[in-house]
Amino acid sequence: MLKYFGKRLLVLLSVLVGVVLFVSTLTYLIPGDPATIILSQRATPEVRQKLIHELGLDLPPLVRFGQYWWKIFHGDFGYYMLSGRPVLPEVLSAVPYTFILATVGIFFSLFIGMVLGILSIYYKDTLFDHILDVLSATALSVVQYVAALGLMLVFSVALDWFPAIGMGDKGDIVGQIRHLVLPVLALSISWIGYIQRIVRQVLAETLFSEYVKTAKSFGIPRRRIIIRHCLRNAVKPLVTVVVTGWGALLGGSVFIESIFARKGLGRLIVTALTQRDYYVAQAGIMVAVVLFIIAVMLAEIINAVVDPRIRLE
Amino acid sequence: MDKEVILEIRNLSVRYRTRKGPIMPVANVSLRVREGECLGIAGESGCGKSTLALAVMKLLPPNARISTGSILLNGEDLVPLSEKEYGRRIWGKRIIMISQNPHDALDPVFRVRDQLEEILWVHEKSQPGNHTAQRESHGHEIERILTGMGIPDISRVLGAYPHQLSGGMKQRILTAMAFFCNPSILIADEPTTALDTTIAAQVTEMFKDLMKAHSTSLVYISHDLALLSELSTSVAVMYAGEIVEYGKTADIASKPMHPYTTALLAALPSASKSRLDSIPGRVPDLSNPTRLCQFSPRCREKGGWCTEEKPELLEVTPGHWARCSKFLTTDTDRSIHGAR
Amino acid sequence: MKRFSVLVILLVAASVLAFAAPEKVLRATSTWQASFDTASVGSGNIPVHSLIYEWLVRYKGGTAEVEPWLAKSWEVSKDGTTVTFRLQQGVQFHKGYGEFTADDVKFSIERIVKEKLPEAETWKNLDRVEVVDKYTVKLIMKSPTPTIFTIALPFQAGQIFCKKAVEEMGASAFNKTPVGTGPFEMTSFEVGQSITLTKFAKYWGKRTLDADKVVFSFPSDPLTALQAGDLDFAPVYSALNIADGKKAAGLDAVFRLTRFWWVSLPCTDPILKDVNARKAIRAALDIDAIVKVAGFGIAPRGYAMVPPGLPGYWKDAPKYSRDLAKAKEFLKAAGYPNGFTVPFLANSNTNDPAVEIIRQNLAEVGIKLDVNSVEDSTYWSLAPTGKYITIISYQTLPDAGYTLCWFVSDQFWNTMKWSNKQFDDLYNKGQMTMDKNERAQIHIKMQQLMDDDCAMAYVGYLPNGVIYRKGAVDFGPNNEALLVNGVVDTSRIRMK
Amino acid sequence: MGYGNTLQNALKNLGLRAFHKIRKQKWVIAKIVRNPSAMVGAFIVALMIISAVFAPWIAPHDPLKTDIEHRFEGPSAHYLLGTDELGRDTLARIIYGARTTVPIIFGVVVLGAAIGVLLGILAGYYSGTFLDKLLLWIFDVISTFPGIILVLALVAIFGSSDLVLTLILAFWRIPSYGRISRTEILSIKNETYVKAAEALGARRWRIILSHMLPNSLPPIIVLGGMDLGVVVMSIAGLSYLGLGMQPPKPSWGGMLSIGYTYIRQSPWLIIWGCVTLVIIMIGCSLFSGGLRASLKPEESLSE
Repeated sequence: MLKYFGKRLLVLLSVLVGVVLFVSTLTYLIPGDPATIILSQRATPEVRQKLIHELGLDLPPLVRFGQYWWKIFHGDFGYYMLSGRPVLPEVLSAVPYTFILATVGIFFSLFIGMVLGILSIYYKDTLFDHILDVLSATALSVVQYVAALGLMLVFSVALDWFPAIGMGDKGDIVGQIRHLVLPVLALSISWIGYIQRIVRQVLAETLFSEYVKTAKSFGIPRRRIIIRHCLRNAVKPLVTVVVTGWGALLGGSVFIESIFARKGLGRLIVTALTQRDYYVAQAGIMVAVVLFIIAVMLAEIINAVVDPRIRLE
Repeated sequence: MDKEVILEIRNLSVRYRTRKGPIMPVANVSLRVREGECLGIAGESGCGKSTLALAVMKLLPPNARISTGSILLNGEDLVPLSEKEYGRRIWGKRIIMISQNPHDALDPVFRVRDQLEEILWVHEKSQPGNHTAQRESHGHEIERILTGMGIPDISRVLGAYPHQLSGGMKQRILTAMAFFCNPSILIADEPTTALDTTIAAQVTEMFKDLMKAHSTSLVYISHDLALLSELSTSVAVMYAGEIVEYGKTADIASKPMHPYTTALLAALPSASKSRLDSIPGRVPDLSNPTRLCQFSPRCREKGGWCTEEKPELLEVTPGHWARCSKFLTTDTDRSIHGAR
Repeated sequence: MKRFSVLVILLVAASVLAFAAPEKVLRATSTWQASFDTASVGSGNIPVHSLIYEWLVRYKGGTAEVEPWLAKSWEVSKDGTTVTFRLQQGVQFHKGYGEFTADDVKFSIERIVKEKLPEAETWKNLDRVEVVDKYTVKLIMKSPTPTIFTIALPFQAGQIFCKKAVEEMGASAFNKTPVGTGPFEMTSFEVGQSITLTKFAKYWGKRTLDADKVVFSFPSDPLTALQAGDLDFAPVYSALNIADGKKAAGLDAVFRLTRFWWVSLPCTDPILKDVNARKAIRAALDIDAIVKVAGFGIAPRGYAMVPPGLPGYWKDAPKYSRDLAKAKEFLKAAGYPNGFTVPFLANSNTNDPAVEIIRQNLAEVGIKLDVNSVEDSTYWSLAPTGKYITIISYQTLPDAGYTLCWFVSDQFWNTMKWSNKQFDDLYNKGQMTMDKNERAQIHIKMQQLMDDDCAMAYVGYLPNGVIYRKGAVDFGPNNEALLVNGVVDTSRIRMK
Repeated sequence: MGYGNTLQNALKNLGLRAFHKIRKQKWVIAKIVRNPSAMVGAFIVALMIISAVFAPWIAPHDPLKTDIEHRFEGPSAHYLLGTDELGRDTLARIIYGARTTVPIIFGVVVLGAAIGVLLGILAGYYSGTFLDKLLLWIFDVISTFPGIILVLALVAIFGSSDLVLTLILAFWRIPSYGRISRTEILSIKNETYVKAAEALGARRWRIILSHMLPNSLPPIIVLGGMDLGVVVMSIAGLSYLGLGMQPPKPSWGGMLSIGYTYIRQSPWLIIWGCVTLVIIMIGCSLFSGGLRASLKPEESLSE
C-alpha cells in the first residue's frame, strides 16, 4: 500500500510544479504596470524609472521568468515590491488564520449537512424531504459576500451579538471565538446545502443496494442500517468532497476574509493580484496549492482507511 | 397427514412501471407453504419468481407495487403492513430471504465477523429473556454455528472482508446465519445460480441438513427442476407470471400434466437420454399479456380448446393443479381459488 | 466534570482582565500603506502618518494658512530665497533616539533631493539646507519659492525623520519601524491587517487626541463596521460613501469638496485632436444629469478646476449647458456630421452610474462610445495613457499650483496628453511669484487656457472626508482635524 | 408518494387534457412529471429560457432607458420591482438579464461538458496508458488552482467580454466533467456488452460513441444541471471584484454586486438579485435532481 501512496505523492508533486509554472506565466500576463499602481501621483518620471529598474520590470519577460525561478531554487521567494520585505514569512503568517477558518467552517458544515442529509433519507419522499430539498438548493445559491453582509447587518449592527470585523487580540480566546462565528456562518451556508444534497443522494443509492436488502431481510432496524451501513459507504464520496473543499478553503475564501477584515491567504493573494505585487501573489498561490495537495493526499488516505477494497488493492 | 398451512398467497398480482408501460410479472398467483415443508418454485428466468419473493418480503423496488391479492402469514395479511412494522415483526424473525447474487450481499466495508455479530445481536434482542449476552460470547457462538455448517478455516473467513471471499463461501455463511435465526419461513432466491456446480451441490446439501435440523419451512426458487425434485415437498411451476402447475413433487415428477412442465422435465439431462429436447420459441413479452394461454405459442399439445378462453388453474387430481384447457373436458371445476 | 470547571474559571479570568484596565482605544481605518518611510513611498497615508511624523510648520485648522509647530518661529530674507527657522527645544524622538535637532531637518529635506525620492519635484528649487546651530536651520532656495509654506513644509515633502534612526537601521528596516516626533509611536503592525500605535509618553507638544492606543484595520466595507461599533471613523473619498454615511443611523459624515471631477478628452486621439470634436462632446454632455446621478446629493456641479475657497479659484468661469444643436454644428465643423466612435475607459469596481449617462448623452448626437469597463488597477494603468475618454477625479492640494501641475506638457498623469506652451510657461512663472494675488491670477489664466482649448469638460467637486460614529469622535471647531483638502489629520481628533 | 398524486389530481381537475397526452408519449418526461420537485425545476428552467428568447415581448420597460427622477425606488405600480441607480426598471433588467446570462451559463456547461466528457472518455478508455495519466494530470492542475483566483487571473488577462468569460468558465469546469465521465467509462468498460462489441471487431470509436457515451450521460447531465446555478454565482463573484460582464447590458451576476454597492441607497436591488439567484439555483438543482431520478436505468426485473 505504501507503494501506492508513494506513486500518488509523485503525481501530486508534478501537479504542484505544473500549477506553479501555470501561475507564474499567468501573473506576468496580467495587464497594468505595477510602477504606476504602486507609486503615488506625485512620483516623478525618474523615480518611476528607478523603481521599474529596481524591480527588474524592464527586463524581457523570459529573463524575469528565469530570474524568478533561479531565486525560488535558492529559497528566495521574492519580496514585496514596495517595502522590499521578504514575501514568504508574510504569506506563511496568513496560513494559520485561514486554516482555522477553513477547518471550523468545513467541519461545521459537514456536521449540519450530514444531519440534514440523514433526516431527509429517513423521511424519504415525504413533504419534509421536499422542503429540505428546496432549502438546500436555496442555501447553495447563497453568494458568500451577500451572506457576509447580511449576517453582519443582522447580528453585528442590529442585534450586536457578535463583533463585525477583526479577529480578536492574541491572548483573548473568547474574543477570537466571537470573531469567528459570523465568518464561519457566512462560509458554511452554501457548503451545508451542498453536503446535504450529496449525503442524501449517496444514501439514496446505497439504500437500494444488495447488502442493505440482506440487512433488512435479517431484521436489522432501519435506523441502524442508515447510520452503520449506508453512512459508512457514503463516507468515501463525502470525504472526497469535504477534504477537497477544505483544501480550496485553505486557498482562502476571498470574500469572507476581506469583508470581515480577517487576515488570510485568499485576501492576501487577491490584494496582491490587484496591486500587481507579483511575488506575493505567486508565493501565496504556491502555498495555497501545497495546502490543497496535502488535503487531496489526506482524502486519499482516509478513503483507503474507510474502504478496504482500495487499501488491499 | 398434511401439515398446517403457515404461509398462504392468495391471487397476488404485482405491477411494475417500466419504460414500455406497466407490466405484471406476477398475475394473481395463489400458493400455500406448509410448516416444515419446502415449496419449490420453478420456471425460466423472467417468469416472475423473484418478484414474487420480493413481494412477500416487501423489498420491491420503488417502481413496483402489489396491485391485488394478499399474503397471509399464520392468517395475518402482510400486504397492508408498513415497512416499520415489517422491520419490527417480520424481517429476521418470521421470514428471511437470501438473495441470488452473493457477491454484493455483504457490506463491502465491514469485516464478515462484524456483520454476523450484528445479525446475532439483533436476533438475540428480539428473543424473549435477557439480552446480556456479551460480545465475546457472540464470537464463540458464530464460530460454533459456522463450524456446525461444515465451513472450513473459520478464523480466516471471519477476519476477511467480503471482497476477499468466494461467492460460494458467502452464500454458505448467509444460509448458515439464516437458519440459525430460525425464522418460520426462509426464502432462498436461486442461491446456487451464481455458483459453479460443485459448490452449488454443497450448498444444496447444506439446505437439506438444515431443513432436518430446524423446523423452518423453506421456499426455494430455482430454474433447475432436478434440484427442486430432490429438495422440495411440493413444486409450483411458473410461466409468464402465472402458476401453470402446482402439486406434490412426487406427483409432478411422475405425472407432469401441463405441457410446459413435461417439456421442462424432458429438457433435463439424464443417463438414459442421448439428445436433449429444447423448448422452441421465447418467453413471452410481459408488457402485452395475451388473454389466452400464455404458453400456447410454444405448446406441442395445442388443440382447438386453447383458443377459446383463458384456462383456469384446475385441480385435475386431488392436490395437483394445472392450468390447461385440455383438462376442461373432464368437467373438473374445482379451481385453486375455491379450495378449502 | 473537574476539567470543565477549570476551563470556566479560566474564561472568567480572561474576560475580567480585559475589562480591568479600560484603555481608551481609537479604532479607525485607512488605505493600507506597505511602507512607513513616507518619503521613499511618496504618497504618505496621512491618517496614519500624522500620528507618527510631524512638520516644521503645520496647517491651521481647515485653512491653507500655516502655524508654527516644530519650528517655533521663522524669518524670510528680503530677497525671499532664504528662510531661517528657530526650532522647538527638548523635542524627543520615539524609541529613545534622542532629541530633535537642526541636523534632522537638514537630513529629512536633503535626503529627498539626493536620493531622488518621489517628492524631489517639490524641492526642485532647493539650493541647500544650512545648520546654523543645534536649534536654528536655514533653508536656502535658488530663487524665491512660494510653495515652501503652501505645500512643501506642511505636507508630504516636509515630514521630519530622525537622522540617527534612518542611518542606523537602514532604509528597509526603517520602513517597518518608523521613528518620528509625533504624539503616537508605532508598536506593531500585521501586513494588510492592522496597525497599532500607542501613546508616546515623552511627547513634547500639547496633545489633542488623548487616546491610549490607536488601531487601524482594513475591512473592505467600513460602513457596516462603523454601524456595528467596531470602528470610530473611516476616511472616505466617494460621494456614495459620504451619502451612505449620512443616511445610516448613528453615523455622520464630515467632508470638504476638494476632489476636482472632470471628463478627460484625449487631445492626441486621431479624431479628438480637432478641438471642434472635443467641443461637440462638451456641448452634448448633460453635466447636471451626471452630477445628479453620480453626486448622490453631495457633490455639487463645478465650472473650474480649483475648488471654491482655495486660492486660485476661477469665480467667473463659463457655465456650459447642454446644447445639441451646437454639438451638431461642432461635429460638422470637425468633419464628422453623423458622429464617430471613440474608446471610453470606466472603472468597474466603482459601478459609476455617470458612465451610462455619458454614453447615452453622446449617443444622441451620433458619438458612439466603445466602453471598456476594467478593474481598478488596470484602470489606473490605462488612464494616464491618453488613449481613452474617461470620467476621473484628482485630489486637489492646498496649493493651486500643485492642482494644475498635472496638465503641464508630457506630465505622466496628464490624461488628456494636452500640451500648451503658454500653459507651461505660466505654470513655471506661478511657481516663482511670491505674491498671493498675482499667483492666483496666473492660476486662473491657466484654467482659462484649458477651458478655451476644451481639453476637458469640468463636472464638479467630489467630497474627501470622514464617516464617523456620532458621539465617538469630534473633529474640533470648523472641523480643524480635516486638512483643507479633506484629508484627516488624526492627531487633531478629539475623543468623546 | 401521496404528495405527488395530489399535484396530479389538481392538474387533472384543471382539465389539462394535453397534460395527459404528454404523459403517455415520453417515458422520461412522464417520470419527471410524476416527481413534483422535478416539475418545479423544469418549470423554472423553462421560464429562464423563455425570458431569454422572448425578453422584448415580456419585459414591461426597456432595460437601458434611464429615468433620473425615479432612482432607487421600491416596487411601484409603474415599476413592478422598483428601479436601480439610474432609474432603470429592475424587472426588465432581470428578464433581459436572462438574454445575456442564459447563453453564457448554457454555453459554459455545454462547452465544459463537451470537452470534459471527450477528455474523460479518452482517459477512461485508454486508462492506465500515458494519455490517461496526462489527462488526469491536466485535470488536477486546473482544479488544484484555488477557486476563483484562476478565473480572476484569466479574466484580468483576456478581458471579460461574453465570449471570453464563457471560454474561461468552461475551461474551469472541464475537470469535474472529465473526472465523472472517466469513472463512468471505467465502470462500463468491462461490462459484458462492451467486451462483446470489441470481440465482434467493432472499431474503437464506434464503441465509445454508441455504447459508452449514452450510458455515461445521466450523471453528466445531472452535473450540468447543477452547474448552471454555480456559473451564475461565479459571475456574481467576478462582478464583485470588478471583473464581471461589460455594462450596460444587464446580467444576473452583475445585479448582485451592484445591489451590494447601493445597498444603503435602496435595499431592493440586492433583494431582487438574491431572489433571482435563489430561484435559478432551486430550478437548476430540482431539475437536475429530477433528471437523475428519471434517467436512472429502471430497476430491471431481477430474474
